[in-house]
Amino acid sequence: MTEPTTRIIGFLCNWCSYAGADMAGMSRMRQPAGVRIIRVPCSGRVDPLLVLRAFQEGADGVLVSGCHPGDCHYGSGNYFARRRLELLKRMLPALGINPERFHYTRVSATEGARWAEVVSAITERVKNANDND
Amino acid sequence: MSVYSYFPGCSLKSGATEYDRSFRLVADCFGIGLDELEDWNCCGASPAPHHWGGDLGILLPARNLHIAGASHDGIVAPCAGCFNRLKYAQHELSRNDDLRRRTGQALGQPVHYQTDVLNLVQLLNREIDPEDLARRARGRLSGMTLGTYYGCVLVRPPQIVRYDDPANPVKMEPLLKAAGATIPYFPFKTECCGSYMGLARKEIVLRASRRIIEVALECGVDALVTVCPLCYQNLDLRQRQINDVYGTDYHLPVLYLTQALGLALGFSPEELGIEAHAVNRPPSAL
Amino acid sequence: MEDLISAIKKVLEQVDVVLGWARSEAAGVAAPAFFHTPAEAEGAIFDSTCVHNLAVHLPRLADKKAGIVAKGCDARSIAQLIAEGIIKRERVTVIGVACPGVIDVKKAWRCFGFGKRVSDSGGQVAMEGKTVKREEILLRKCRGCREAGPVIRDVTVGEVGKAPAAPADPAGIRKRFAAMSFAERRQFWQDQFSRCIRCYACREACPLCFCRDVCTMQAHEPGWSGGATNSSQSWMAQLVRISHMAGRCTGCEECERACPVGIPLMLLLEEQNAVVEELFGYRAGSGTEAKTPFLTFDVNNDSWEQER
Amino acid sequence: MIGFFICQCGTNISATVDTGKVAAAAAAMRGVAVAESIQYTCSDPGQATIAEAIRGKRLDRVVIAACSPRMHEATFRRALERAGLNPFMLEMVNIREQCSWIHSDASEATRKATDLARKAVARVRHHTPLLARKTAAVRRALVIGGGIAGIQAALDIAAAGIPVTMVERSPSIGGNMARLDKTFPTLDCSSCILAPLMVEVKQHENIELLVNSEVDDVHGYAGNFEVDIRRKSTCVDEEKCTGCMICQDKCPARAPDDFNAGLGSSKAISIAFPQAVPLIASLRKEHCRRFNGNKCRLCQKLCPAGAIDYGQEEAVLRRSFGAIVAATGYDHYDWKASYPTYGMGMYPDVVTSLQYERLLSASGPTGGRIRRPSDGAEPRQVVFVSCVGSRDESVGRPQCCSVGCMYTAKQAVLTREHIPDSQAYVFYMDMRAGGKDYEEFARRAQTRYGTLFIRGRVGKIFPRRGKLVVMGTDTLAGDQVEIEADLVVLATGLDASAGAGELARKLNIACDRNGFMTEEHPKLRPVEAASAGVFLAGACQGPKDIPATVAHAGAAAAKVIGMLARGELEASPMVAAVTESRCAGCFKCRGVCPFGAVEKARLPDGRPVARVIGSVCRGCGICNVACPPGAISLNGFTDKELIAEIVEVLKPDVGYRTLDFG
Repeated sequence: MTEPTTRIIGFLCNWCSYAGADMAGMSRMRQPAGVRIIRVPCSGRVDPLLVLRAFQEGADGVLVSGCHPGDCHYGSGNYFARRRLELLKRMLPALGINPERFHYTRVSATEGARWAEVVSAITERVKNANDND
Repeated sequence: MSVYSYFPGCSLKSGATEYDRSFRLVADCFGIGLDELEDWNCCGASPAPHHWGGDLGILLPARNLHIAGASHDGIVAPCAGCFNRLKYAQHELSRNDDLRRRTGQALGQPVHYQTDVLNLVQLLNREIDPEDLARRARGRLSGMTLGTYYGCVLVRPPQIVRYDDPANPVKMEPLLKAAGATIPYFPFKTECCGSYMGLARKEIVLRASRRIIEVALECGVDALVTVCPLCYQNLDLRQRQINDVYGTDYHLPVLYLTQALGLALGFSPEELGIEAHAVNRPPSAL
Repeated sequence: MEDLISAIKKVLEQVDVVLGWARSEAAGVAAPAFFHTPAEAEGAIFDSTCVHNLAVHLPRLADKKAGIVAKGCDARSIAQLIAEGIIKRERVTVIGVACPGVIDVKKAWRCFGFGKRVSDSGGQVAMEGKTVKREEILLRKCRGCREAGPVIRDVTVGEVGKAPAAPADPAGIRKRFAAMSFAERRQFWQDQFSRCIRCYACREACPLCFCRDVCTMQAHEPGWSGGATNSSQSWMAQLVRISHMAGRCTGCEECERACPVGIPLMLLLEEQNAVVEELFGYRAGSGTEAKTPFLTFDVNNDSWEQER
Repeated sequence: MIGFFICQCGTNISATVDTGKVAAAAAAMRGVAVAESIQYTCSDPGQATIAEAIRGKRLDRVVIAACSPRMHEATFRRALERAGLNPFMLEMVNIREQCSWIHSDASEATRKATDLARKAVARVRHHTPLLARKTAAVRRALVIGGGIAGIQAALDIAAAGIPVTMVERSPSIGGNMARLDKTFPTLDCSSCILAPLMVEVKQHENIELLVNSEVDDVHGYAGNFEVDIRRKSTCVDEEKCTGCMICQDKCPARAPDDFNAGLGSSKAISIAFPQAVPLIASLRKEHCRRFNGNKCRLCQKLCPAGAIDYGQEEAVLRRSFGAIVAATGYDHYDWKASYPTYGMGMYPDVVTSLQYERLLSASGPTGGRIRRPSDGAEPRQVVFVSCVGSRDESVGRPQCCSVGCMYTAKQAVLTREHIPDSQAYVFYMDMRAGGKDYEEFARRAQTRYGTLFIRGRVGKIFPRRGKLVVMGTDTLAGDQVEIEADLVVLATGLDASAGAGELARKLNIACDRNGFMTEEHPKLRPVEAASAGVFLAGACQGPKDIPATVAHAGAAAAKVIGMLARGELEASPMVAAVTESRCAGCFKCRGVCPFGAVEKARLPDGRPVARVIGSVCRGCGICNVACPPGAISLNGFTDKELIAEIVEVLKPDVGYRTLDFG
């Protein structure tokens, strides 16, 4: 192996993004192999501490993906998630983590192509994140 | 006392001198200082800049904005077309860095474009207290029904002009009501007058203007009030042509807003230049 | 002092206990005191050594009626506790005091020696002939204080509203930290937390850490951090606490003051508070009705909704 | 003892993932007693292999690496259950959609599959058996709204033997449909098909009808709602009133005629309309002389039944329900403020489509003769303007009302039928005639009834010589057109009915950006609201025509019946649960719960703790994050399980760890 795989933990909500990732698979959309998806019912279930724990365990990047605003299966989970994760993202520099390593996005169940793009784009950004900045 | 840079534009110096005159009279009455912009140039509305293309349509008004600078409380352009060009240039300059740079190059220094651009209605509403106006009105408009005609470029495009409701503008109304006039609902207040088509396709102007006059009369209007010299031209100067072509017998006076207010304030039709209008038969109540 | 004592006595007529300060003869500075009777209240003091945030005791007194002597910063903790429903407004009587700024007692001891009686008048802190300008040994939070008037108070003693005139702290560690790269910061925290002894004084001193016995910092379940005293696990444990303080921390600095090994915890909490204020326009403890942005939002007024 | 089964899915998986290698790796993981690669795990032989292993190796938990759990999780849960295991002791690994189908490098894909397998094995160790909770449900349904949707839903539910309470805020049921003259595309008389159903509601032994009533407050949860119903004071004793109408005839106070959409006038005491159900009078105090300083008691004096009681007071009834159907319908959009160029309501001969229905209706203010409001003359030229407040971004209303095209075509047809020498014009945006027989009907409006359709929006309506000139664009001809009309009919768009938003808040359900109540899933759960036990019927969920409304209401009724038929509710066990010994009683969980599923409880020692109502919780886990001491956790997605996944999926980190964060 010439280059270590960029390992990204993806927390995906069951109803939109996880289904979107499935959709990408059904459409056979090639993606970088470093993403490890953890299914959660809702992005509102994603405790920022899970993200920090993933970094502590050696993840190169973390990606949380939920529903678009207004599409949450539970009505408001993605709104709670956004508030918590927005704060987390802004806190990362103080903790010594390049915020380029953490992304919060939204992908719907029909957006397989978007999911594939998100994975590629974020893998690239994580790969290029420079911790000596 | 507020002082404004005054941009008369070509119309108020030629075909619409009575507009200029009446505006100065009314402004004087309410202590509104007007400082005519030194060395002003074309507002950019004439066809030439548009045919030449390039930045000329922006550069011309931009230079006027630049001259006005921050010297006064804003710049007022009574002609709706001039107002629109100034406002448009300001809008484009504020969002296009490259254009701003090119304009600065043309001017030889960074362009100053942020001055407050006001149209006449805006200025009068800002400076005149309706109660004060009502106190000073001599009752010459009472019993008169005036149709407020706004035309197009005073309120459009709304996202650039940001003044009044584009479908149903109403900002002239409080002033005229305070001056004693009755203002009916006039559905054609923003209908096209035919604009500059008068040069190339006169019949379009006649058709459009005729309909405005027709509906105004239907609404029981004694006179139309406008702030646009071109609208005035199409509605007043061409009324005889309309009568000739359509066999109508219209004699509907068309007044500039400042003329209407001037009448209320006690100036004579002569002082206000109303006698120079094509339909100069004064409205019955005068 | 007479004003304070009489205020406490008056409040004692309606409550079971008043939290305040009395002089600790052993330490030479103020120590928290619970006044149950007017006689006990005679010993009440307030001076610049009254550093403690007594609000920390309120959750445990939730079933009693309590009075509390509060500085401006303490009052914000009380307001936040009420806003969260941890304590009831009607059960607590706040005696707001005019605070001249409190001193870093450790620094005072370093100047004078431990146990010497510290007196404070006219901006001079003195002990047995030695004096030092109060301004020089003020606690960091008192510099550029925004809390001179207690946000919540039923009784007021002294002329509140005047913040100590000291300018904000010269940068020090903050300046150094700001210049660090991400990797350097990680190393910085690893070094800091290698000194952590997992004593949980930070938690015990925090007025808003109400979980106490069931706190996840030290719990085996669900296992956010292990229980070991090593840099990595101690760090994660602290992150748990900091995460739970999001939108709740009023910045009283008690955690950092309590830390026996001097880990600059406020570096993180200040950052978090600033981000919360910038993102959501919210400062914890600003009022008794406020709700933290992480527990509530209005879909119709959420900026995200407008982006849609 | 964990069983690990990896599916080859023919070659779908095995082409990229070396399933044998993954199985071998899994076999070495802690707790794994058996690891097998199977050609098709979901097939009968595949499931049999798994069942056999469960029994033979005494497995207590199972990991299956195959397709997406969204595909077959339910299948395998049932398989586990049949083999005697708790169905929730299963963990699936998605190595098809999220691995083999998206990677081409076999070694990378195999390594990823192994990582995911390790994560699943770690996770399944923390699984606990979960049991679906059952709670008793009240066998009574509440239907809010007495239009055709509410009527249909109530009748269907009542027919299944489940008692229904119908709450209607106006004095009669019937809703908007009762105001319509005829219905498209069949032109059958609206009230003729509706009236029998209204009467049936009134007479049905299983239906309690409460008119002049509104839902005040809703407590409780699916199966056990407690609803406060406010009965407004109408000064008429419903038991005594016989509907003789003497009071209405003699009442001296005029009042607006709501039923006729503001055309004509009514009396302060009146019966809403002749076919009203129930046929009882009601008094509107704001218009009554007696309640406005006068001594008039005429109605009380004249009432032969002695039904008038001026002192009647408002009452609040509390009822228990197992399920609630919202059927609050729609209101026509109030166009006046947004369309100043249409005259802002100053021209009496510009009417709305609903007013025009009343002009067409034999029970309307003109007795079914089309007369224009200004002078009572019979119009010759009638211009219809479509999409007023629909599909119009310029007034901020992009939505389609979905019925305007068809009712306008119908009204044009009826215009010609009423006045044979009349001419109808329709300004339309697009003809949307998607229903059964709709396009044919719209076509007939043009061919047989001579309606002229002009594609374009109307810019202005203005007066000319006693007529109204409708000026618009003909976008097909590319020209401006002017039509002199005697009467202009605006096909106004539809809004959720007034107060729907407030009711939605009480029911804890969401409304969309147009104010309509939101269904749980736009395709698969079209009548379920996001709150368990609450269902939507008809136009409250979005504009609908009558057939769609009736179908929707019937579907809602079927869901209610399905829910209440067994007398108890089974809730998914993947819900939040509180470990009371860890609960600090801060109730942050309660604050964030979108469903009101957390209640306050007290332990015997008086300590307050949170408690989850299992049948209301939907399992989103927002509370789990909000709980500082970690007392509340989501079954199936506990912190422990998720942490285990993170830790394991990132092992071994030798060789690729680049970030050292603590």
